[in-house]
Amino acid sequence: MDNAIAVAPDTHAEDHHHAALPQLRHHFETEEQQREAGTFGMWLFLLTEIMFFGGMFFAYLLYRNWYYDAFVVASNQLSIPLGGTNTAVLITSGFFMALGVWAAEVRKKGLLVLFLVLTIAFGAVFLGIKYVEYHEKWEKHHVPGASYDIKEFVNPHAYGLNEKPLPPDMAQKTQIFFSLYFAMTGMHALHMIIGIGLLFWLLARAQRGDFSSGYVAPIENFGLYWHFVDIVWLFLFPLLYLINRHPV
Amino acid sequence: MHISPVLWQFLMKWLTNSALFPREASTIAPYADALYFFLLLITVVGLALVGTLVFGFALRYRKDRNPVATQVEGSTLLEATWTIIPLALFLIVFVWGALLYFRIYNPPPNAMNIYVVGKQWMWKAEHPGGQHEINALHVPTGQPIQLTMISQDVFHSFSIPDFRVKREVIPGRYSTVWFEATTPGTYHIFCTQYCGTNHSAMIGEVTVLTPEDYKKWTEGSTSGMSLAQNGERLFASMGCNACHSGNAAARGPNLAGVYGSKLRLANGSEVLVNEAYLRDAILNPSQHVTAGYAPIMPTYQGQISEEGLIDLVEYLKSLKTNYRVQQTLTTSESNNQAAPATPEVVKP
Amino acid sequence: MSEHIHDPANITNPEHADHHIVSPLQYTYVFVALLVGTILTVVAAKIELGIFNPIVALAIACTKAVIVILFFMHVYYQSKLIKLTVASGFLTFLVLVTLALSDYMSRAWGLW
Amino acid sequence: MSATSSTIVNLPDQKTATIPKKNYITAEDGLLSWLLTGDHKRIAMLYLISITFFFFIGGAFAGLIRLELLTPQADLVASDTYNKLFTMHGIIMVFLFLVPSVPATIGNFVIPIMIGAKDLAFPKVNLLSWYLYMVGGLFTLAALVLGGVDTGWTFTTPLSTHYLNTHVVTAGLGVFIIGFSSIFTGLNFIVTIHRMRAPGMTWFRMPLFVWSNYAASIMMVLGTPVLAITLVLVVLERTIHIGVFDPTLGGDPLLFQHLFWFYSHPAVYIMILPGMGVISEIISTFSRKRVFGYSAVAFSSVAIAIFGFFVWAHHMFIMGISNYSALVFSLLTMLVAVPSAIKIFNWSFTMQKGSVTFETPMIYAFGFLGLFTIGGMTGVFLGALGMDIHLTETYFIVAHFHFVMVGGMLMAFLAGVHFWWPKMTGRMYPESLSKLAAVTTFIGFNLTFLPQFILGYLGMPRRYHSYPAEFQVLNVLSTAGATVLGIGYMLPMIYLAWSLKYGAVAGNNPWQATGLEWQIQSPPLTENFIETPVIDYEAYDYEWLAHKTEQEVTTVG
Ligand code: HEA
Ligand code: HEA
Ligand code: HEC
Ligand code: CUA
Ligand SMILES: [Cu+2]
Repeated sequence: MDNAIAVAPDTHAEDHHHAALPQLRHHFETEEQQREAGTFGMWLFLLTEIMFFGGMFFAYLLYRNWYYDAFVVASNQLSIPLGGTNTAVLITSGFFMALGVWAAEVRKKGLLVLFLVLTIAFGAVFLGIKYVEYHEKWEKHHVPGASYDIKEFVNPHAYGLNEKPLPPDMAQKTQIFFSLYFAMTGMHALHMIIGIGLLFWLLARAQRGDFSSGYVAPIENFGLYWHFVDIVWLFLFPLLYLINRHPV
Repeated sequence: MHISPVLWQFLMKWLTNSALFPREASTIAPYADALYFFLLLITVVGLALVGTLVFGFALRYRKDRNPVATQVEGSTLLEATWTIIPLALFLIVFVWGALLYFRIYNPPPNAMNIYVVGKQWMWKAEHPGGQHEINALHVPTGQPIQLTMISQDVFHSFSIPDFRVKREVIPGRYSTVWFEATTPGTYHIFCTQYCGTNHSAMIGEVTVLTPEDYKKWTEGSTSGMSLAQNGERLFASMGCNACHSGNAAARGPNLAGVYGSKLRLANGSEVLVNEAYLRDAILNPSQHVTAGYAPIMPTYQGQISEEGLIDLVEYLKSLKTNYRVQQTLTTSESNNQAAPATPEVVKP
Repeated sequence: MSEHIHDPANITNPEHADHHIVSPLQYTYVFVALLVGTILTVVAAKIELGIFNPIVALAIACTKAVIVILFFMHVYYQSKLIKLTVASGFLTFLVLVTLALSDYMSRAWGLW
Repeated sequence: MSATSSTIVNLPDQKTATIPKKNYITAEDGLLSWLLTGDHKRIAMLYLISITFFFFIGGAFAGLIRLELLTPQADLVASDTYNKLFTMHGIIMVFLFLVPSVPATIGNFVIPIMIGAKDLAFPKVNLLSWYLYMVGGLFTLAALVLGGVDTGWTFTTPLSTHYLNTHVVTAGLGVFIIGFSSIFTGLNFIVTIHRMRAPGMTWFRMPLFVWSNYAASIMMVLGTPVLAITLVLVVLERTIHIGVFDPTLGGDPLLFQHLFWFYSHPAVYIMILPGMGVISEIISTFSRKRVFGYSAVAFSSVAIAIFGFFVWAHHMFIMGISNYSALVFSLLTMLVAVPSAIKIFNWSFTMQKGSVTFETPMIYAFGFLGLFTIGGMTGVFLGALGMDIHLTETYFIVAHFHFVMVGGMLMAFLAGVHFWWPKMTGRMYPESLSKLAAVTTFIGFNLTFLPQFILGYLGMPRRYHSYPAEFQVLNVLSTAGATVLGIGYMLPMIYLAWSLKYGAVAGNNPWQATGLEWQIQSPPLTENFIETPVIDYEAYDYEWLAHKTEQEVTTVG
């Protein structure tokens, strides 16, 4: 009943790989196959991320249309200089990541390490600025929850804000804006933190020279993740910071 | 043959108590049942068909009789058949179901309105004449009844199986359902949306009365104040009349006759004023500012109970002229007493 | 397909694409474009455009996202499979948005 | 060699037969070698053990539910205990049992082999997915031990966010984590099916089991994250009161419903599709015939996966969505029901002109066909708007989903476990005992859940701890049925465990099936194949098999 593919012969079944590279996993036939599988897998993972953030983007869309006035005023509490800088910082970080991928592809170890460090640095700056923003919200009682305070929005002129006063019922709804703001940017920041953690690991491996011999999949796939996180921010910035910013 | 007494009891109980179908006690019920029987029919036919095919083929072509299988690739004609026939049947079901849905959820214009407030874990019914009931509802036969329902806390769902009607009772927003009872008797009210610990105790009874009995019941159980009258008192005591006095100089619009009218809003859109709109106008005034007015009306969110809102809404609905408003204004300004009960206030 | 050439990497497969290296110069173009986009979006927000404000903002954001996806993320050089995958994610998101919004928009009493 | 005329079972001579010394089970020893394994077959076994464990916990809760409902009064447990019972029953059965049941166990085991791969594309991710499952399961158990949750498996807001003080956060996080386990399984399958097919294994040569798991995987990858973010928002709402779903703060509780069902409707197809794949394999094998309308069955899986994303609001018909969108969703629901009907008829016609035998997996498959037809058709009742008003939130729904999930998927799962048991373990289960179990389950099942349709139409609401006395008789029937059903499920547990040691040695291909997995030794080697197989035949090509067997006979001679 036995045939060629059925039962193990006594000889060792494994040594038919012709001089496989060390990073080639046993169940792939070629490195090409492994690389493409990795990229595809990463993209599928990013699909789930799209839907993950998608849920929040939908909530945002809904409430922005329902409570537009509240969203305008609350959005105007965010700082464009900080948000804009952060956008630039994140784009820069992404740029260095892209260069990192290139450096790995052309097998330049030194450049790769440099670019990874820069990616981390700009990522950290982003988080730093984010922290400053969060802190300010905290001081102003703009963090949703028990300490949330709407008095500024009901009575902006008394607080030196150049905004239309909101009727109290609408002012209440600013809390929804800030809920979404914290949920969305918080999730984004969480992704950044995880990303930076992974970057340190990649950095260590890069220094060891793991990625300077043509094996670039981890760098490439991490790059995809990092760019995806950038893209989320590219939407968050105009949606959260730039509602109705023109003088009325 | 000897049957154990327990089993016997059970059998008797079932035969006498448990029908296979609930009673048809509303005008909707026969319509719902008709669709149900149609669906049952296609299910039974479909199941019989599948059963015949499966067992027919399995027995006819069992290995004993047909030791060697003949390979068949498939058949586009057959595929088309069993795509199109079920699809057609399902589409019929869809259209039929949709017609039934609109029949159940579109009340006739002459329906009598009763308010229902759901909260963990009881139903409160408020009749326009001021009768309050808890976990009970009295309705006459032969009269379409519309229920305007709202929840004070979580989702509930108001269901009367014998009438085949049911609707979710939602926090923060009115939902409606209507029925016309046909047979006097008592029927179950269930809360069918899971609402916490005592969900299964949130039940009650509808009592369907003949119109004469219903009249007797309304008279016998009135509390003396109609909803509109309660609303009038609230209107004065909450100071609504300070702005909605009906004077030309008043800061708020004249509310007489506003119910049922079309309002033009400051943002240019036009809305029909119904119960839901009135309620929302009191809780979230700034979200629909009437054209020509400043958004100065304060919100009453958290200050009025759902029952209070119902009273106010009923009052505003009954408000045909401004005469009463101005009267309450003077009384409430001179002494903070309740407005005198006026029995002639319109009952719908 | 009855010929069985040994094709483990699916080279003859439409799902396959060669590994393409994007040059640093190209990355720099993208980088500059993104920075310009950021400035544009801030500027656009400060101009009164009525309902076009959010539309312009979204259009710029989408353009930026597409550039990032195509070049930073190499999708431009990838196989059809990857392109389809990326598209399907955004499509599903659109399904969520359109069908759910259709409910909100058609509620009779609506807040819309 | 040739078996008796009414069976195809073809076992090697038991006196000389042995289990191959070298196989994935004996490859390495020690607990650690299992806990750190990357072998898809071993991970499948880990899953099999863990989901069985959770199934029996969920089943024990079902038993308690049925016991409580024996009498109309609230006597056995207090009402909040009852609520916790059905909540934990629902959560465990759906997320910890049914969603991973076929894909993570059987799928994990056979998909790579079926397409001629040595493993899934990402073995480590596969292992991670099991660990996530276990961690999520532990969270759920923790919620249980700490005092339970009583939100219902649907986590309905604002009840879950503001009105309960049970362990919603713990359970929510548990489900969140399990969600990622399922995402990773789906992701792994998709990549594997796209990238790891052996030479010659074209899309239309793949067994239908692979197609249906592929379709289910798409839904896992695209749907589950929406559930994840929804649960995150619920948890945030509970802990820091952010108010996205809170009507008193201006949030919309229906938004929660939209997001929840955006996942949970596709989830019901995640639950049924892999089971449908099992049925395709089994009906073909025991009819000795290629599945009728192969491509129709394959494409109907994909159609279900796509259209499954368009119908979620049929769970919200009376919840206050707009009438117009109710119309749209009802129409789409009718459309999505059609591909299932297509499959049922194709399976029936597969037996036409076949050579049908009645081994246990086939008996379960017959059960599936009948019960799923009933369950599916009652789904159509619920999809019809006006009918749904009366039926929603009653026992009719309970009966509907048990018919599709238990009568459909659980039957398919058991069918699959029996079918691949010889491949997984190298040994046969006892045939007559298992037939008995299959019949017992079928009878018990109908006794349990048929009365519930009547109850539902009579109006008995679901999630009711006590009920009006006139519903008692039907409830007693249902409880009696559940006892029979319980026995029906205990039996396989016992004899399958027994067969591990005492079952007959199965040989490579006891069913004489055509799938690649049957052409290798059982239990398989760690690497599955000695050399990469080259596929030159369609799935379910019994002539190829006959030819191959002949050749072997001549060569071995
Ligand atoms: C495995 C799980 C599974 C599957 C496959 C299905 C399949 C279907 N379900 Fe079900 N459903 C659930 C699990 C499932 N469901 C669960 C868990 C709930 C409750 C959730 C909760 O509230 O807790 C639910 C609830 C539910 C509702 C919501 C009810 C309500 O809350 O008011 C609806 C409404 O449309 C529905 C419809 C359908 C339909 C139309 C199908 C279709 O896909 C069925 C298609 C199949 C067929 C149609 C059968 C085959 C047809 C034939 C053989 C043709 C017969 C021949 C002729 C007609 C000629 N289901
Ligand atoms: C895969 C999914 C799955 C499975 C397999 C089952 C299996 C069973 N379910 Fe369940 N069920 C759900 C999914 C499932 N259920 C869901 C999602 C809900 C909704 C929850 C909610 O409303 O939130 C639900 C709700 C639900 C209810 C409604 C509760 C209510 O609304 O008040 C009932 C009532 O009869 C019930 C019964 C059963 C029974 C008798 C079984 C049987 O098939 C189980 C048989 C198995 C055993 C019995 C275990 C084996 C035997 C033992 C461990 C020995 C001990 C046995 C006894 C003491 C009898 N289930
Ligand atoms: C401070 C003044 C003020 C008070 C007090 C006030 N309102 Fe108003 N109300 C207004 C103004 C101004 C408008 C029109 C602008 C708007 O719609 O917000 C209005 C609008 C309304 C409307 C919408 C109908 C329409 O014609 O625009 C209703 C209904 C209403 N008020 C009811 C009430 C009730 C009931 C109370 C008391 C519980 C109340 N108001 C208290 C000022 C007031
Ligand atoms: Cu109220 Cu259930
Ligand atoms: Cu559904």
